[in-house]
Order: sequence, then C-alpha cells, then structure tokens
Amino acid sequence: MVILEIKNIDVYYGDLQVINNLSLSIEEGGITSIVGANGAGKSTLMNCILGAIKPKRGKINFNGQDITSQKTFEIVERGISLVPEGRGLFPFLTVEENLILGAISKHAKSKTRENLDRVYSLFPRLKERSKQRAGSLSGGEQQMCSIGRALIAEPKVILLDEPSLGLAPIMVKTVMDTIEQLAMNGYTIILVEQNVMTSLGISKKGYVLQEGRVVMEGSGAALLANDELRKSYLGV
Amino acid sequence: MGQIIISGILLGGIYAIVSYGLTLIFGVIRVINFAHGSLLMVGMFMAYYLSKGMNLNIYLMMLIVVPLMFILGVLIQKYLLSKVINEPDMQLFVTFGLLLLFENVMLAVTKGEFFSLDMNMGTIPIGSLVLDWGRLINLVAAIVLAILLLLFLNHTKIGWAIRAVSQNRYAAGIIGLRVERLYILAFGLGSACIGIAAVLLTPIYTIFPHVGFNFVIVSFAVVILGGLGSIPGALAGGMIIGLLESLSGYLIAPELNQIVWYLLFLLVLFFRPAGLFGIAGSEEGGVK
Amino acid sequence: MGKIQRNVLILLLIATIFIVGCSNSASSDSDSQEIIKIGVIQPFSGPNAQAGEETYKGNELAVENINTNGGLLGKKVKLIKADATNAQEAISEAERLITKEKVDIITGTYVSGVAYPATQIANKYGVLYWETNASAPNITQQGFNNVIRIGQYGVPMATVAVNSIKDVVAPALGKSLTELKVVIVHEQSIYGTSIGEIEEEELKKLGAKVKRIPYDAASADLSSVVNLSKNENPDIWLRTGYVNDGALLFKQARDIGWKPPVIMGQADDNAYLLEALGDKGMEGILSISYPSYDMNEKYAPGIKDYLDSYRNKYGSEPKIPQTLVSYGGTEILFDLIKEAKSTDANKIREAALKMDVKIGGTYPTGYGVKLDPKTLDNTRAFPVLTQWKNGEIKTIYPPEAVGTDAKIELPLRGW
Amino acid sequence: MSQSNSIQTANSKLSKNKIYAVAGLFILCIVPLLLSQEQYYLDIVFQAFLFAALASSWNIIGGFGGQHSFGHAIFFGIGAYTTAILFMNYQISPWISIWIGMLISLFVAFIIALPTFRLRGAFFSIATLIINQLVLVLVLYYKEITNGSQGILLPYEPSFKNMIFENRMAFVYIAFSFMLITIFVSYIVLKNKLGYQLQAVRENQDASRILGVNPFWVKMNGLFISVALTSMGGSIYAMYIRFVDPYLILSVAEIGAMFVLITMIGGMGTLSGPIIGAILMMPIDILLRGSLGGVRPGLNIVVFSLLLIIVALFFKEGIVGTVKNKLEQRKTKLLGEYSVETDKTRNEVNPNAESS
Repeated sequence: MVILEIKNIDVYYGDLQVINNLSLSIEEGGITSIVGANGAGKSTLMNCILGAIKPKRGKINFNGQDITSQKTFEIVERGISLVPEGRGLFPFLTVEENLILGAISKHAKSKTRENLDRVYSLFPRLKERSKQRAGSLSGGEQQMCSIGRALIAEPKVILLDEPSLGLAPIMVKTVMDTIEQLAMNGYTIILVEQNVMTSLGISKKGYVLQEGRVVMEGSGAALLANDELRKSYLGV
Repeated sequence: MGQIIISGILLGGIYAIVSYGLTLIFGVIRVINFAHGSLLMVGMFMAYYLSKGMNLNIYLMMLIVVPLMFILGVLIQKYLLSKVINEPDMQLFVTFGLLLLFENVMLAVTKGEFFSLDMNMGTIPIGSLVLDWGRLINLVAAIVLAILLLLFLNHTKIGWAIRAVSQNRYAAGIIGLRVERLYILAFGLGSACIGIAAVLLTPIYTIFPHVGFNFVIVSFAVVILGGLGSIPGALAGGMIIGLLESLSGYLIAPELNQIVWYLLFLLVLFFRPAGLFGIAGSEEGGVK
Repeated sequence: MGKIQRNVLILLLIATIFIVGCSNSASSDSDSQEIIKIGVIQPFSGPNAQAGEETYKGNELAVENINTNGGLLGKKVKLIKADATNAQEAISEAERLITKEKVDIITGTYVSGVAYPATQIANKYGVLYWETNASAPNITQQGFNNVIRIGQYGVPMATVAVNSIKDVVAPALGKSLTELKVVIVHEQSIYGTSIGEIEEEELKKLGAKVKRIPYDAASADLSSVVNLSKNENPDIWLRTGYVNDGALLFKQARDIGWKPPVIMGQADDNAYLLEALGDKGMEGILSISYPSYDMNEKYAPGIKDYLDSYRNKYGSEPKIPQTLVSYGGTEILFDLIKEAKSTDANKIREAALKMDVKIGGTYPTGYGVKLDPKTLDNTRAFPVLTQWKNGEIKTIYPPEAVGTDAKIELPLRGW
Repeated sequence: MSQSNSIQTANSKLSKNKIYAVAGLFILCIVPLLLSQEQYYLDIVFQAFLFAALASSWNIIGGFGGQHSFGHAIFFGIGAYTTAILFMNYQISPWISIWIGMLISLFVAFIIALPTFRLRGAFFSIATLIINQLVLVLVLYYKEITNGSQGILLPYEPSFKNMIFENRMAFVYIAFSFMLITIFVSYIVLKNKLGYQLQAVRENQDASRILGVNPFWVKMNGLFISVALTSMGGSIYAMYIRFVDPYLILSVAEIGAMFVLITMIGGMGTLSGPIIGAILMMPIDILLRGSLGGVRPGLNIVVFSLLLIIVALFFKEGIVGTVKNKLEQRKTKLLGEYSVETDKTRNEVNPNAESS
C-alpha cells in the first residue's frame, strides 16, 4: 500500500527553482533511499513533505489524504516525523526535555512516559545522560537523541536527513543498524544519504535525484548494480 | 557609602524588573525591540489612570494592567511583527515605528503633561541607613518574578518550548511546535512582565510620554550582560549595573555615572559575548 | 493581484499626504493686509512638549485680549504654531514661517537649542525674533539686531538667586554669608549649566562655601547626587533642572530622610512637582522663578485678569509660571508695535530701545523695560523668589512684589 | 567565475530598473520643490539629499556588509565637531577641515572596529549603540575641547571660503554633489572586489573565510569608506545648521538610527534604496511637521509613524526589493519563463509558512 505519494511538485526558493516536476510514491514499511549530489534538492524535498516549504505546484498525499497545504504541526500530528540534517537538537535543553518536546501531537502526548521508556530502552546511552544538556553529547549520541525525539511523536513515517553526516565510521554503523531495526519494527523510513553504498544496501527502493528531478529509480540492489550510478556517485 | 550600596541594589532591582520583558522578547524572538521603553510608558499610564480613576491602591492595578499589557503584546506580535517574521530588518523598523507611535499618541492625549502618584509610603531605618518602601517592594518583586519565570521556563512544557524556539527555530518548527504562536506567547509574556514593572515603577517615577526612553539602552545592556535569555542573568545584570551606576556616580561624578557600566558592558561583550551568566555559545543561537 | 493593488493604494496614500502637506503649508498669503501674523516656535512635540504648549497659551491669551479690544493697528493678530524640538527642525520651521506663512514676527522659545538656528533664519530675512523665554545667555550675543529678549534669562535668574540668599535667606537662617555652605546641583545641559556656573561664581565672591554637582536629567537614579549633597551637610541646596528630574531628586532625598535647611530651585513652583511630592513634601521649598501668580496688583497690574482669563479658557490653574512670561512678553510686543506703528524689525527695535519702563506697576509680569543697547536683552526683567506654603505659591522677594504679608519661613522642617 | 558573471548580469539588469525608479521618484518629489525656489522647500530638498547621502554611506557597511551599526552618529559628530572647532578656534575653512575630520573618523573607526567586529548581528548593533552613548558622555564632559552641553555656535559670515551661503541653493548643490559622490563610491565598491567580499561576509562570514576572504579587513575597509563619507556629511551639516548641539548631533534616535531606518525602508544593500528612502522619508517628516505640528502635540509624528509601519508591512524587503520582486514576477508571467537570480536566493525555511 502506498503511504506517501508526491505528485509533480515544483519548489522554489525565491526565484530559484530547486525541485522540478518531481513525483515519488513510497510504499508502507521498509526503507526507501533518496540519493543525489549536494544541491540536488534532497533536503528541500524532506522539508517540503513536512510542510516547512510549500510547493508552488503539485500535490502531496499521505495515507490517501491531501496534506499539501497543511501546516507542519498538522503533518506531524498525522504521523510524519523528520530527523533533520545536523540533528536539530535544542542544545541548552536537557536530553529528556528534548525528547519530551517531541511528543507534541495529541495522541503522543498521553503516552509520553511510555514512549520515553521505549526510547530509553532502544538507546540506553540516552537514559544515562537524560539530565545532561543535549549540546554536550557526542555526535552519535546527538543523532540518537534526534531519532528518539522523532520516535516519541509516534510517527508512521520517519524521514532521516543525512543521519550519518559527520559521524565516526563506527557510529555510522550503529546508526544504520538502528535504522534497519526501526524498519523491522514497522516504521516506514525515508532515508536521505550521501553515503550511497550503505543506504542503498539496506533499502528496498531507491531514487536518484539530480537538479531537482528524479533521474533514476529502482530497488536498492538494482540501483547499486547500475553502472551509470556507480560511475557518477561511487567513482568506480 | 552603605547608603550608596543600598541605593545601588535598589536601582538594580529597577533595572532587573524592566529587563525581564526584554529577556523574553529579545531573547526568544531576537528582534531589537525599540518599543520596549514605550511599552513600559504605556503600562505606567495605564496603572496611573486606573489607580486614580478607581481610587484603589496602585499595586492592585497589576491585576488589570498585566492582562492588558499581555493582550497588547499579543496584538503587536500577531498583527504586526509576525507579518514580517522573515525580515528581521523590517521587524526592527516596525518596533521603531511603534516607539514613535506610542510616545506620540500619549503625547497627543496628555499634551506632554507630567503625572505623579504621591505615595510617600515612608522609610525603614536600619541603623544609620535608610530603605524606602517603593524600591524595596520593587526589589522583592524582582526577585519573586525571577523565580516564577525561572520555574515557568525550566519546569513547564510551554517553558521548554519557548526555550526550544529561541535555540533552534527551524528544529522547533519541524518537530511540530507552532513557532508563530510561541512567538506571540513570548511577546505577550514579555509585555506582561513590562506591565508588572510599569506598576511597580509608577510610584517611583514621574510619568510622561518619554519616560520609557531612558530604560531602553540599559535594558539591552542588562539582558546581554546577564546572558541572552537568562532570567537569573537579568537579575544579576540589573544588580551589577545598578551598583556600578550608583557607585561611580558617587565616587567619580554624577555626570559620569554610566560610564563604568558602559565600559564593563563592552568588555563583557567583547570577551564573553554569552554574558556573565549565559552558557558559552548560547548567544549564537538564532543570531546570524 | 490584490497585493499589487494594495501597494498602489499605499503609494497613493503617501502621495496624498505629500500633496496635503504641500498645499496645507502653502496657505493663503493674500490676507496679509488685514492681519498681523506672529509665528510661535516652540517644542510642541518631544520631551518638552508640555512646556511648549503651556508657554504658547500665554501668547494665545494676549492675542485674544488684543483682538477683542479692536486689534493692533486696525488689524487682527493671528498666531501660527511651529513645532521644533531641535536645531534641524528649527531651521525648517523658521523657514516655513517666514517664507510660506509670511509671518511678520516670530516669538518663542522654551528650548535654547531651538532658538539659535531660528534666530539666525529670522536674522537672514530681517524678521523680528521676539524672545520671551529662552535662558541661554549667548542667544543675544550673536550680534543680531533683530533678536530682542524681553524675558528674563540665565544671568538675572542666577543673580536673583544669589541676591535673595544674601538679602532674605541668610538672615532667615541667622547666618552670615561666610558661614554659609551651599551645594548647587543642576542638570548638565546648557540651561542648568549656565545658571549653575554663575551662581557658583557669585556665591564664592560673597564668601560662601560652594560645591557644584552637575547631573544628567535623564538619569533613572539620582541617589548619588542626593548622597553627595548630604555629605556636604549644606545650609542651602540650590537646584536647576526640569520637572521629572526635580521630582526624582526630591523624592530620593525624602527616601533617605534628608531635608536640608533650605531648598531653592529654579522654577520649582509648578503644579507637577506639587503632584509628585504633595503639599507636605513641597512645604517651604523656595523657587527662583518667573513672576508668580500671587503677586500684588500694584506691582503686577493685570495679573488677576490674566488668571481669570486663563481659568476661563483652559479650565484649570496655570501649570507652570512660564505662561505668564509669554503673556506679559506678548503684551510688551503689542505696545511696541503700537508705538512703532509697524511690525518692521528695525522700527520696533528703535521703539524698544527708546522704551523706559520702571520695574513693577506696568505689566502683569512686573517687568520693566530697558534694553541693553548691545545685546538687546531686557535689563529689567527679573525673576521673583517664591515659597510653597500649604500647597500654594507665595511670592516673598522682591519686597515690592510680595502679596498679602507673605513672609519667608525657614529652616525647612522634615518631608 | 560563472557565479560572479551571473551576479553581474543580474545587477546590470536591475540597475536599469533602479535608474527608472530613482528618476521617477526624483521627479515626483524633488523637482517641483526645487523649481519653486522657495527657501523652505530648498531646506527640505537639502535635508533629503544630505540624508540620502548619509544613508548611502551607512549602506556601504550596513547594507553591503551587513554590519548594522547604530553608532554612525559618532562619525557624523566627528565631522561636525572638527569643522566647527577648527573654524572657531583657528579660522580654518570647512573645505579643508572636512578632510581632517575624515582622517580623525578613520582613526576612531579603527579603534572602535578592533573589538566590535568580533561581534555579530544584534550584538554588534548594541555594542555600537553603547559606544555612541559613551562618546556622548565624553563629549559633554570634556568641555575644554567641545564646549560641553552648550555646543558650538558658528557665526553667520557668508562667504565661499566659510562654506556659509546667503542662498540656500548653494547648500542644495553641495548636498546634491555629496549625494552623487556617495552613489558613485557605492557603485564603485559594489562593482569591485570589495563589494563582493562585503556581500560574501554578510551572507556567511565563516564561509567567506574559506573562500580566502579575511572578513575583518573586508569589514574594516567597508567601514573606512562608510565613516569617511559620514564624517563629510557631518561637516556639511555643521556649516548648514551652524550650531553643533551634542544632544542632536550625537543622538542615536535622531541621527544614528535615521541612517539605518532610511536604508531599511528604501532597500538594504541596494544602490538606490537609501536614496529612495531618504527622498520619501525626509520630506514627509518635515511637511507633516509643518502642516500638523501645531494641531495637537505629536500628531504629526503619530501620522508619520503609522505611515512607517504600514510601509514596512507592505514593502517587507524595502521599497526597492519589493518593487523589484513585483516587476520580476510580472515579467515572469508575461514571458512565461523563469528568471533565475542567484543573488536573491532565500534559503530560509519557514516551517509555519501559510499556504499560498
């Protein structure tokens, strides 16, 4: 079943068009990767799905309902969460305060405690540091905190924007394992990565973006096998 | 000398209480709110007229002035500043327009006349030193209000949300916080704090349309000196500036009473821009 | 697009204002035959707006008076307001009055900083600048022959302060001048400084011990001024400043429970200070001031009529004494215009230089008229000394001006 | 390389629009006043030109470089005081002392900039504001040099050497030339390396460093040019008003902030913005004062401030920016093509943006 459908959207920053007639459809469950070079419009697409930027044309449907003109908090309420590029934590709030703020939607609010415990059991490290300021955590811990904050909103779909950026290789692996585990727990994951190899490796489907357009799509394995892609993104 | 230190502390209470509102407004929305002083003036006129009109104690007027000022703040943010929310330059411009507007509307209404409440609540002698009730009440209120604000910001979810918005507006938006509403709330709360200050200062100062002007620069100094967005910082910053002003007026010359704290302020700004009580790096959040 | 339309609308709005502004100020000048136009430059906005407005009322009352009595040289007199709070605005407004409104005479000005450039513009066009209020000494030292200062200014105000200390205050305290200790506090702009410095000089000449403390009138706290003064333990606390700093200064002295034997201010006999400190707080405080409202009719003929007409027109007591000064000053101007049969600056100056009126008995201010031929300052415009008694202002010096057996009462009792 | 080319073409395309806009407004507002030869209107025109020039000068560091100084009244004051003091004490012609004032301004600017350029955004603005107040206190205190609160009164002795003229038209010419100079200097700055570097620093100081730009010196050079011109304006102003009043000359509210506000409303960082801002704001302010000033205290400023707020709400990017955007949109619609402008890219993301 298609959970998120993007139809022919155009997005502008001022006069600059960053997304050009782009369409995607995301199946429920599993990981979908979106890869592409810097400036291909990946982060813009994420922000656009979340309603932080409005497309000039086109439509976004979630669970069969049009969410194009909805505001971010309504979209979050419906069950889409974003783990933004650079984690987007509140550095001078404690880890716990950061996490609890994630439970902003009505249905998540009543289950805050329960979800908090789930996040802590998923990331025991966070529990140890729950009273520390988020800004004092290491990069990997911050990424966990950011993912935890997204989880606590009880999303159906989680968007991850460059979760491995700036992390030590060992942490990259931990984060990727976590993402796979989330997918197994039934979350629909949309993963934006420059780390093409790793992300396509764990994805059931992938899209390649270039200058705001989808230039290639297919299963993760098929894309990884594609010569052109390997040439341009993996330098092989 | 003891008397001077007491004066300095009491003055510090005044500077602190006029700065809390700016801490919320400047600290969260990051707009240089030139209208800060004129909001204080508007609050003072409200308190004066209401107290005279209803013939009730001035401090009771807080019950009316504070909600009214909250509403005024909400209206300003909702119908003016949020229209230019992505244009910090124009926000500043609008606050300057409001400064002129408030001052001159009151000027047109009052024709610039001076108003005073003569409370003469008497003094409290402590040995050879003397405290006056008006400023003492203000000082106590400044400390109580600081504690209340601190509890609010650190121990309620709305408080966390307000702090979150001030630290990372983008992230606050994408996790579903309603940034514009929080801004409106912050401006409203800031104005309400100004309302409290206005009521407390009405028995101390002579009220006229330009009375707030002199508190603008010192408020910004207090807020930055203490650490942007830090309530205990504002209290401490107010005390430091109050004491320095009082002491340097006495020891150097009354004409130069501000020069020492100007210099201290600049030194702090240059060497510790997070302020004396802010966490290093906190000043960068939201500031381009 | 609605937005573009709105923008166009705004632009239109601006254009309209612009055009209104132009056309308004380009008012009719054809009627200059039947009326005499007098421009009044005052700060009608900004922090001194209240003083500007009150001072203007004096001009207004005098003009109403003359118009109901048949006008001047067979013409009606009309006042035209001009709002200037600083030098830049003074130039614009003086230009407007002279070139657009075609006024015959300009009068003013509560703020000395406005008077300088305004007198320069008036001088350029040879229009008479009739100064009734400004206190800075050097306004009349620019060598202009069109600027006449009819009112009192800094020098006489300081002189009278010193003289009344010598003649009335010291005897009332039972001390000789060399035993006296005086602390002078004044706000640091030209108004306070010019008066404070002369007072210091004159008092030192008389052998008194003097300390002078300038301060910023915009300060939120004057405790250092109060404490520095208190440390000196003076017999006399001499103050020059504005209303809001005066209220703060007195309140802060009251807050530490310090009241020196004598407090003497400049123009502290105003209704605002009374509201700030109450009858009890102001009790006994002396003011070197503009002629006051309780002066006897013999010294200040017409003062009762003036008070009646003020109360009738504005429905209150006069708030500040400066109103009477502009009222009296305008009356002198009208007498001179009658004398010179013209509004020409040169003819009025000629008439003014010839005028010789002794102090007391002629004008409601009690002023005499005798111009210093060099500076064109009126050498017979003197302030009076007043004292607050039970919430009322009593003139106590000079003796001729005193009302019904008012006597100085010193030293002050507590707040 | 291609980046800078595209900026250049975008700029030259815009400058045409700007020229039309400036010319139009100029004719609309100034020419009728000039033609009237009324001294009152000449005064308005003088002030409009002078403040246009001063706002333009501010714009070099404030607009191009993004350093919103609220302390430019200091340099305005240095120009005014230098000219006045040298004129009164040593009979030095203002035509000479203008340059001395500029040199002093450069020196003071260097001293002030050393610490303040470490600061960003609002912190820089507030630091400069406090320094302005500090300077005012010192000027009032050191009476021996500055004559303290009395200010300096200059005698009316008309002659070319004294820069005092009987006919105000001469001052209008001076202000107009001064305005042309500032526009020319701004243009040169904008077209040269310094202009791009300033803009780079404004957009992202840290990124500009990566591009091999030294932000400190770029800002310093911009500030030098800006304060030199501001000081020049102060000298002219002193000779025009012939009364150097510290409370006016060094006032943040009436001088320093005016430069900022005029530039903001006209269009920050644009060539024509400050000019348009001043040519609209100054005459409206003065004419409103003339027509409403006597009606009720403060009424003229009530109307003026309402106008300011309305204009700010409708011209969110300043008059120049907003009008330009409208024109671009219209053109886009008419031609059915998308024009891409690299220098106007807004990378702002507003999660709560209203749906359009």
